[in-house]
Amino acid sequence: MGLATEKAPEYIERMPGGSFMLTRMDQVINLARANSLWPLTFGTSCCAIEMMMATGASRHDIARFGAEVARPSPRQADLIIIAGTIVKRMAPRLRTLYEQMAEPRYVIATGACTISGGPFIYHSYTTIRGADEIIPVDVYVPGCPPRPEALFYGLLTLQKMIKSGETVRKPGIRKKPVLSALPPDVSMKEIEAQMQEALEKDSEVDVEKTRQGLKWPTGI
Amino acid sequence: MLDFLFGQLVATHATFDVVTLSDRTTQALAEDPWLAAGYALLGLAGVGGFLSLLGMALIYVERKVAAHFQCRLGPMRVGWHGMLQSVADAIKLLLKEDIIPDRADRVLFLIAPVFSIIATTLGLILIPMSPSLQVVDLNIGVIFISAVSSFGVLGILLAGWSSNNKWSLLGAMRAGAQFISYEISVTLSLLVVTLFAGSLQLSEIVQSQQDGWWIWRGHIVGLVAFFVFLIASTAELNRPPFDLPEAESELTGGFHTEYSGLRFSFFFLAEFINMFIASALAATLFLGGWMPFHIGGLHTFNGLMDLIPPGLWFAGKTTFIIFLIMWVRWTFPRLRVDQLMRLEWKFLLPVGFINLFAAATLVITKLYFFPW
Amino acid sequence: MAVKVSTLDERIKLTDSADSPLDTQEYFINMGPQHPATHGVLRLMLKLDGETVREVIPVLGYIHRGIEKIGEHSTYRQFVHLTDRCDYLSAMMNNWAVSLMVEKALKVELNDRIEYIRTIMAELERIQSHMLWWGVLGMDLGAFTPFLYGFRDRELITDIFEETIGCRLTMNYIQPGGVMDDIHPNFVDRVKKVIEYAKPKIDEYEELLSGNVIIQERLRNVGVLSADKATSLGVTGPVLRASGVPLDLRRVAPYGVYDKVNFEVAVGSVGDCWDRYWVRIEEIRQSMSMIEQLIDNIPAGKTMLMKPAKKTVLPEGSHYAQLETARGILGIYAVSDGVSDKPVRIHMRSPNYNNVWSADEMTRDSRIGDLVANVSSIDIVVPDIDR
Amino acid sequence: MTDEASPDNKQPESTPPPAPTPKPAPASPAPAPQAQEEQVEKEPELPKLVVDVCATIGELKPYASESDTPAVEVAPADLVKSLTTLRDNPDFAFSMLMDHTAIDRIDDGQFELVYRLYSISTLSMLLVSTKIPRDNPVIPTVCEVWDIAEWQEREVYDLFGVLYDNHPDLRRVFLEDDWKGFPLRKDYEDDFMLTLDVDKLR
Repeated sequence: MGLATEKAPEYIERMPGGSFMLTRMDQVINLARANSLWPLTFGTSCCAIEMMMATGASRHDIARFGAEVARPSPRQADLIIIAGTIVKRMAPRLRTLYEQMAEPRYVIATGACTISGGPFIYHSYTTIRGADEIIPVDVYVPGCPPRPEALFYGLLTLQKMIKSGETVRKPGIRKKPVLSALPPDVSMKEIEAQMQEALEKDSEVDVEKTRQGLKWPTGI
Repeated sequence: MLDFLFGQLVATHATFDVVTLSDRTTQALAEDPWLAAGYALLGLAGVGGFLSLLGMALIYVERKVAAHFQCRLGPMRVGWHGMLQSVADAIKLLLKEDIIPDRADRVLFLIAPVFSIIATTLGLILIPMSPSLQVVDLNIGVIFISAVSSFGVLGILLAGWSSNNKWSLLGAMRAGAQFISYEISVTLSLLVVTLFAGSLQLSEIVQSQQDGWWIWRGHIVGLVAFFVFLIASTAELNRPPFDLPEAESELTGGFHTEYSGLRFSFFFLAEFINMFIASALAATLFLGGWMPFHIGGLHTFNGLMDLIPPGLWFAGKTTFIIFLIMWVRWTFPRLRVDQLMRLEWKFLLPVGFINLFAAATLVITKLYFFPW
Repeated sequence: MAVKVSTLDERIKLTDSADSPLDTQEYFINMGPQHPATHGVLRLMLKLDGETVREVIPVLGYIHRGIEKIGEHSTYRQFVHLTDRCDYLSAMMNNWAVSLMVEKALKVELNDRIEYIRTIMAELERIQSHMLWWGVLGMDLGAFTPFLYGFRDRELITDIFEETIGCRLTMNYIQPGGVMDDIHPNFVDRVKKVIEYAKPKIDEYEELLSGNVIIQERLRNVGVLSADKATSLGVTGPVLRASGVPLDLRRVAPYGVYDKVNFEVAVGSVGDCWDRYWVRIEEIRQSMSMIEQLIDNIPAGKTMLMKPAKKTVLPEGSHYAQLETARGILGIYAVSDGVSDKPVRIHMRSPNYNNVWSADEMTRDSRIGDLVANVSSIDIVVPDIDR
Repeated sequence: MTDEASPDNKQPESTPPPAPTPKPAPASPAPAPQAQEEQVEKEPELPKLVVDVCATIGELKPYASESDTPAVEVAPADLVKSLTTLRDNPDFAFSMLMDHTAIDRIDDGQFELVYRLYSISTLSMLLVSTKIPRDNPVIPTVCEVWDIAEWQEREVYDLFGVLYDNHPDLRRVFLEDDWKGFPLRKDYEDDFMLTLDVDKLR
């Protein structure tokens, strides 16, 4: 990250009004980072077409957000949009790509396959069930495949996260955006219970029993 | 006729006194050393600031031009119509992690981008932007520029070699071959103009176009030289359709595959500034540089043209050529390696030599289009 | 008998070495799985001599999801979903292949409305697939603008799909026994409008790319695939037709209503990249004319003849159906035991898997730039190769 | 289907499928129209192509198992020879290996290998089937006959573990070289793979 972000804050903070300056600096840096997300040209399957649609088609035009500079080399990219299923053979490569990227780096996972494995969860001997088993994901965009508009929403959410999250003093720590606030007297446990009830009612599948019967993977 | 109507209203043939920054410094040195130091500092800051500002502006323009060619809008969110997009990119690139690959040749890897940017800066200081806006005016300007521009490829070669990446190496080798080949054509077309102008000094070449620009005063020879220069310098800039060293769909990132953050931005910047230098050189040599549009003998017309400041003339001409290069980039597909070499050695080089010979004949026989 | 099984490491071992310092030495370079020109996650090991490609070794499996294994545990109607995600650019034709197989096995007779809708949808799909290919070819050859133009016009067809089906890419529209839902009331008008709009656009495409001297130089006599070699390599679709073999299932074994429309099968003569380019451009034109012939005459009728909720059990034995997708012949091969509603074995004869191997034959002893053009002109969709 | 019962069998050289169809294709010269119209349980007559092929090449026998394509059976030892004849004989000219795959007949302890041949000149399709034991799955390769066989056989090796003798480059195609087991076998087990039996859950 260099001198500016590692050594400078200590000296600036000691100056009169230094902390105010640091905050301003954070804001400027975050604004710059948020508005200049260069994606890596990476796509494995169907979602990649919708991603290309978002970047390519003039109707959608991701360039408006300053994110059309698709870099083929991970060294120069800031954002990796995981578009499509990740399988066992691809997983180490994805990890390598992520590690080759320079900090700060951001990840958007688009589509059902990258979030959970999608239609390929059961009976598939290669599909990784969720790309977040391999690399940390910042924003999930559901859909199969998500529309370009959905991808834009994901991108804007990521921008919001970057703008409000990282500071020069604590790089790499991001505040996850709260998408919807809970009502005052409802706890997360109650919501989970309700969701389970609804699920059981709709599909007539005993979730608890199923869960016990399943062998979840321990690693890749 | 026009002279009769306007009488002495407009001075005929305003003369331009070329005063470069280095001249001012030398003059000031005799009188006041502090003033000289001030001038030197001004030059340094000016070149540095101009370099980065111009780079950012050109990147923004490139993105906008591309977007509008492709029926879209381009950057829109940062500032008015995305004006500050390049600023955001620059800040981000400055603060990105600086990765040096484990097996890379550290020293060469670190100095390669610096080579690239130094070559660019050295080229920039020679460009006469207006009679009073030029940093140095060497008497061998043309030779110096062509020498310095070849220096840039050294940075690219070093980058490709030191990255320890096969794709980078392939890209660097392509760049080397391409540079060496096309440099010949560039020099040949530069020689045509120096023959016409009778000087290697850039400001004198500009002055020599007082009665008309070399692109049309040199008959067809000037026009051919202009096009050869345009094609060959586009090839030297590594811009499509000659962007083989960094051909995205073939070599991923080419020579800069392993570069990140600030060092990558040096290459990025150098590429765009080089585009400016090539355009400015084309404007200076063939389109009269800062010299207004003159037709020999028509004094009133020439005087009217003189009302527009020379700086604007230069900016207009350069912008036009930059736009031309961008236009080509977003329209044409890429050539193949052997086709690229064939174009140079089998087409541009013979044309260049024949053109030079024709130019020499013209100069000896004094068969200019407007002999007055 | 001891059968020798090799590995990738053994395959890419260099056998020759330079004898003197002046000799050049071949080397391997890895292209992919993340590379802009490999259309996803295809990995190519290139044996290079300087810039010259001596050998191309495709390494697959970076998106192998085991769809055939999943298919053994899913009903035929569920399997239709999975085919969407194989060759996602001709998703509806994949659906159709499964439906055709089931209908053939159960001897379901379809009415004309279903056949008309299916044929029109398949042709629209073919147009959008070829448009996307055109754009991507342009990008692979270094021209970025065609990419945008292709996507711009493809978007209009996607809109039509979205209106009727609700999906843009993975449709799951053509089902065994009919189609998922009736067409939208606006469908006919919109299709006509789009065809009217797109017809001059094809000429514009030709103006932008085909006439360009660099494109001609890059594509002509590059990647020549002779007819005999192409047949032996099992290549199908536009790639085979460009080599001069007029095998188009729409013509030689018509399904849908292809026997009721007039169209010409575009056939190349040399088998180079240019022929493959030309065949696809011509196919867009033919598809448009087909849609124009059909769109006004969609007869009335039901759109679903098999009850979706009913268990579909195919008779015992093996069943096979094939059709022409945008990339070649897709065959669905299912073996049923006659009891279960799930197949014992389901196999996709995917066009891309057979086509991709021709890259080696095309590219030997040409440049890296030619390799990019060849891979692009084969028009591969990697998830369909790997399945 | 309206009037084209099967896309593969509408060629003049070939015949409708052996199984009775409610509405035979009008153009094709069906050798057994009675069997199709009466819908009686009766041994369906063999397609003309199968009869021709079996008459020409002695090693081939009509395939007993029900298939909608004209099908013949061959012993593994005669495979290469008979397939070469099928390709070179101008009457058949099966110039294309459309598809090659395997079926795991775990109950019989056999792999059934299926070669689907396609002729561009006569536009007919023939299915050649052969069976090899499951515990020793070795079969000669047909790479010499069709080029694409090399890679189709590699796919079958990858997913079923069928070993091809004399294959020039037999290695896995989709999975990594150190993968344990062959996933499309019916008895394949994997810690990673999740199984879900919907019927059992209900």
